[in-house]
Amino acid sequence: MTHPTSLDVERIRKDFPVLSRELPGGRPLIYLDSGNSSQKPTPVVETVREHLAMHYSNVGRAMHALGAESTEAYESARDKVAAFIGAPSRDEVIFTKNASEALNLVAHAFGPHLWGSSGEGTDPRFALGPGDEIVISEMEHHSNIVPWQLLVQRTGATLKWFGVTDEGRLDLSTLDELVTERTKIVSIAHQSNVLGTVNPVADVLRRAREVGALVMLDASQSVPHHPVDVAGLGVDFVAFTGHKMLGPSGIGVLWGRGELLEAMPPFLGGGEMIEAVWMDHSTYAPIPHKFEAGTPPIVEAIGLGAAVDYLQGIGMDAVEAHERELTAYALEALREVPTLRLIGPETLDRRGATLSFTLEGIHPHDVGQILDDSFGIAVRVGHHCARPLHLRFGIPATTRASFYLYNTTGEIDALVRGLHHVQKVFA
Amino acid sequence: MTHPTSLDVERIRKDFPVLSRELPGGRPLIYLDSGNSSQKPTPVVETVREHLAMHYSNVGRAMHALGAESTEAYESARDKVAAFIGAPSRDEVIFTKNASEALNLVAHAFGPHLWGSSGEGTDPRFALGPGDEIVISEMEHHSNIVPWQLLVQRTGATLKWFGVTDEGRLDLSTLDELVTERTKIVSIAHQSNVLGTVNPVADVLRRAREVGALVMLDASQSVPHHPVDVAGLGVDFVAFTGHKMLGPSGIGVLWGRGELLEAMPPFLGGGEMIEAVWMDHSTYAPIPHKFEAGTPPIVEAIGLGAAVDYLQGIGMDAVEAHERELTAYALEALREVPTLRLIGPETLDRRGATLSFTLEGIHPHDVGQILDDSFGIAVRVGHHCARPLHLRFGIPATTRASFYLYNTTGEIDALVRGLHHVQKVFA
Amino acid sequence: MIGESMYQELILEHYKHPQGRGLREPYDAEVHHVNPTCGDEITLRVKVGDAGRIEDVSYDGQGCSISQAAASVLHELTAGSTVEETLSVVDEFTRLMQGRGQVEADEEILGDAVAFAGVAKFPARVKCALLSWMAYKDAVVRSAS
Amino acid sequence: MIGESMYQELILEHYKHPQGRGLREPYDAEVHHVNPTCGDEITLRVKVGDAGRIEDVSYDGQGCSISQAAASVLHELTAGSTVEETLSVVDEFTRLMQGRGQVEADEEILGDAVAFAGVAKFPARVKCALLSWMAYKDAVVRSAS
Ligand SMILES: Cc1ncc(COP(=O)(O)O)c(C=O)c1O
Ligand SMILES: Cc1ncc(COP(=O)(O)O)c(C=O)c1O
Repeated sequence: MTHPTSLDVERIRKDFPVLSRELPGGRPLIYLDSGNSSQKPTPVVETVREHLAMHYSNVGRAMHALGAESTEAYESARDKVAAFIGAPSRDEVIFTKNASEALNLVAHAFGPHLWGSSGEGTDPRFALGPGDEIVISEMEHHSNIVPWQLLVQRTGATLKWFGVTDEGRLDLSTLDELVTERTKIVSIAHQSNVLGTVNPVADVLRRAREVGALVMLDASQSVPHHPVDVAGLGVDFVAFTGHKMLGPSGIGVLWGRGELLEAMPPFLGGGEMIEAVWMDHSTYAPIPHKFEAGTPPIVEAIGLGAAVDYLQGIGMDAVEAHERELTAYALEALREVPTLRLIGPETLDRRGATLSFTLEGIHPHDVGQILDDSFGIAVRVGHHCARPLHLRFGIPATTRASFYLYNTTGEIDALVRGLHHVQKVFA
Repeated sequence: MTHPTSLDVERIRKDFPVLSRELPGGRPLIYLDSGNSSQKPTPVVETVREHLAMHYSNVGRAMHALGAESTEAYESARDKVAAFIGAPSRDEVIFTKNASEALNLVAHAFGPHLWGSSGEGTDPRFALGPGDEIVISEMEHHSNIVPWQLLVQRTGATLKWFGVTDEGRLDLSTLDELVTERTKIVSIAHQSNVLGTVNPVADVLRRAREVGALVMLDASQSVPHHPVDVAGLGVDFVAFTGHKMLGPSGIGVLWGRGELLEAMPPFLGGGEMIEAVWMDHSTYAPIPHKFEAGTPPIVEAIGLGAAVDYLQGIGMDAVEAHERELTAYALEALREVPTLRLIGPETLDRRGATLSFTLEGIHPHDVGQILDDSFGIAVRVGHHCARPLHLRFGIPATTRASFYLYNTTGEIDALVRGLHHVQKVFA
Repeated sequence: MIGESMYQELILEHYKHPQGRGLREPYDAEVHHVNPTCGDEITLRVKVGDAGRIEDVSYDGQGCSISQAAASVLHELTAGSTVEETLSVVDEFTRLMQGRGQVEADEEILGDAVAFAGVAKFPARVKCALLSWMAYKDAVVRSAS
Repeated sequence: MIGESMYQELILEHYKHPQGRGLREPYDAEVHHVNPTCGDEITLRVKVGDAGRIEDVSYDGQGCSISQAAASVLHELTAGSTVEETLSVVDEFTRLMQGRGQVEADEEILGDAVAFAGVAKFPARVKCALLSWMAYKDAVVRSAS
């Protein structure tokens, strides 16, 4: 057995040219913002370039040499993603433009639909109206809040949510009151993009199954950083996004159980998602194409396939172990910064490599900008698209450092030095 | 004054490396499928590569050097697109993943919404229910049919459509009966993707204005090929797609009149499209961000900006004139192919560089594949996502050749030779 | 024509000289299948004899050379085999067609039908090749009930 | 600190030693503005004197150094000017802030406020800089009615 932490970070860094870039003013780049979006390794960039320049054409519909090359590359990317997340079938992998579209797609499946003319009634699992309930949590990213708010506005259903404990854990004490026979779907983050908390999927799933509710995971922050096996998790839907896992922008993924995807009404209408169209009605293509209206993000999916290849070449176990080491180091190192308050779990137990914190008397906006200005340290500051979570902790904003396979303990040292400097500037 | 046809096609072809590629089996590539998707010039490919490799980060939310570079590049692309189509304001340019999403976005603005909790009632122009009507045409691409079918299924409204004449023109003889006080929106193609027909926007618009209906143009086939000025056209919404105009896949555009976009409810919910989020309600960002949920197709928009720069460097007048020459040449040349039947206008009058046809007794699938197999000629065969139009002409499919700035009369000669060969194979 | 070509001589041969074309009596089941994407259609009849042996597969239809040739090859391959044998050929053919050009064809099982291997690279054409084969599978199921 | 820095000494000076901070009487109008995105808030009062001259702009609030310093600079720039003059400064400041770093600042008009030019590159920070200035514009409009 190879040691799981056998990840050669110096070799990996060479694959990311931007990491050796000099920023304006001669600053080096210390990129601690991968939770926001990750950098791209050369194999991904080159795959995109090569396809755009030499093999590009539309997919599916084109019957010529370039069409075959593009289609083969695009559909292979689907195979790769399916294998990467352990999807029972490649047809369960739907390419969207980002995780947000994937979450909206599932939210739009619910409602009092009139899919009659295409021969389908609403499947009872997706029938939603007044009296029905949807459960999310207070630690969700806005992309897993707003789609459900819009849905309950459209349908008259009710939105409920798990609270968050002081240590930044999902408050499961109300699980049985929250998730009831009225619940149609529970949609929660697999890993919080602010707290780093990894949520106890099995507990939530058990209760959801008892009451017959569906379960969706927003895995935007887990799939890039841990080995994730959707079949093993046992949930119904999983959403994630390419740009946070070394892939290009413009590509996201919805995985769903085939039987459910087939029962869902289509979302966006257009070319490629149809079987046959008449002026007054249409029939729809089988999954995955039913949910891929119009020309898909072709080159983006192919780039994501290359990102998956890259991650698998290194091994997700090794990625996870490396991030765990960085997190342990950072939890320790940040402790020595005066007045620093960590928002989220203080131990390595069920948490990822995302650390959010405040410094007394200094606004995170100022922290982030001084770190950038003076040292080229890129962190994220603000509410990180999780404003309700910040309201919960009574703070408008935090500074967040998030790590990935290319980060080093040296960069964490630089962050700590930077924070000391920030405190001097505003002293 | 410079002659508008002063387009140096040999110089242009050097910017498209794929055009000098050898296909498997030693075939040259003769790409006559730009109506499906265009090839990409080196400046576009290099812009994408350079940004992905050296300047990438998330936009808007990021407050560090890379965030500023990415945001500036992304928002500059919006400026470029706005200038390219003559948008009165850059904020009216919304980036989507393709034209289909843009069309669906507008379709989803209609309905009996309950946007109460965010303080907005349904604007009467977007209130839709039984008795209300939507008008499209029989020559639409599926992406401008299915979203409206889904809308009338959701709302109980009625879908109506213009017929198409034998010469492939919009049948305006029923304009006044079709577009009435009950019509909420008329959505038609600016240029047909099968017939090449350019539709008489002004006539339709005049009637729509009389009855207070909105007008949307599916400009997927016009913006890439002609100078288009949205303000001059006077319509309300225009949709088009990046991959057909030398840009990357994964990026589309919705332009809309600012005042209407502001009156519309949001479509996809998530990060970036909000102003503030509480667990039980949200307020939304001003346009354009209100309609850009989640991480947008960043690099794709930047690539589209480079495509617009490239097209403007050549001049859309010159592009249009060049395509006109090719069309004149092709209309003439195809005449000598026995049994060839053109579907669409037979003259240069109000038509673009898209020619669809049938050959007696030979299925288009076979035509396309022999052209590809034997000569590397890429055309599109099938119903081109316009099945109702093909039903209208009583044919299951056509063969379509579509030209762009990089095509030559020599390639049209090759097509004609290829068609003669096809006829020999199946004789 | 190049080596990789989808238009193997054999396909053109079958297209120009279809085997067993035309609807015949007697039959146990008749089905009508349409490919709504491209408008190709086929009517197909099956007559099963003693010991589950296929006595006749007769058909009529319209469409591209691939769909027409596939029906002709189907007719040849099924003649005289048992239902069970033919269904395993159908399965192998389906696997080949849906393999996106990544699947090796088993010539032992497929015989002449390997000529269609090149079709698998074009998703839009796969349905053309499968039209008659799916109709056949359907007809066999119906004839048994 | 580098030359391009957003944190000009001047901004830090104003943040650490805000000018005219605190709510004072008398005033013609008081407004309270919040930036819902980041939670910054400001309460601002305006007193307009004879001939439309600003007599006092007083304020209190909380937020990052940019939003706080911007209020302090606003206080300095408005003191003693006519409403009309100050509104043209507000317009130029707004133009600079919304220019995404592409707009040249007019130092003649803006005075110390040019120090904020670097903010314009960060859309998320633009609102911080504009918070007090928009509040001021609002207060002036209300004081006139
Ligand atoms: C007229 C027309 N409308 C809409 C579309 C859809 O564009 P996209 O596939 O990029 O969504 C196309 C092209 O496929 C088209 O030709
Ligand atoms: C937990 C979580 N969910 C959803 C998203 C939305 O992803 P995207 O912006 O790619 O739609 C993000 C990232 O922004 C995230 O961190």
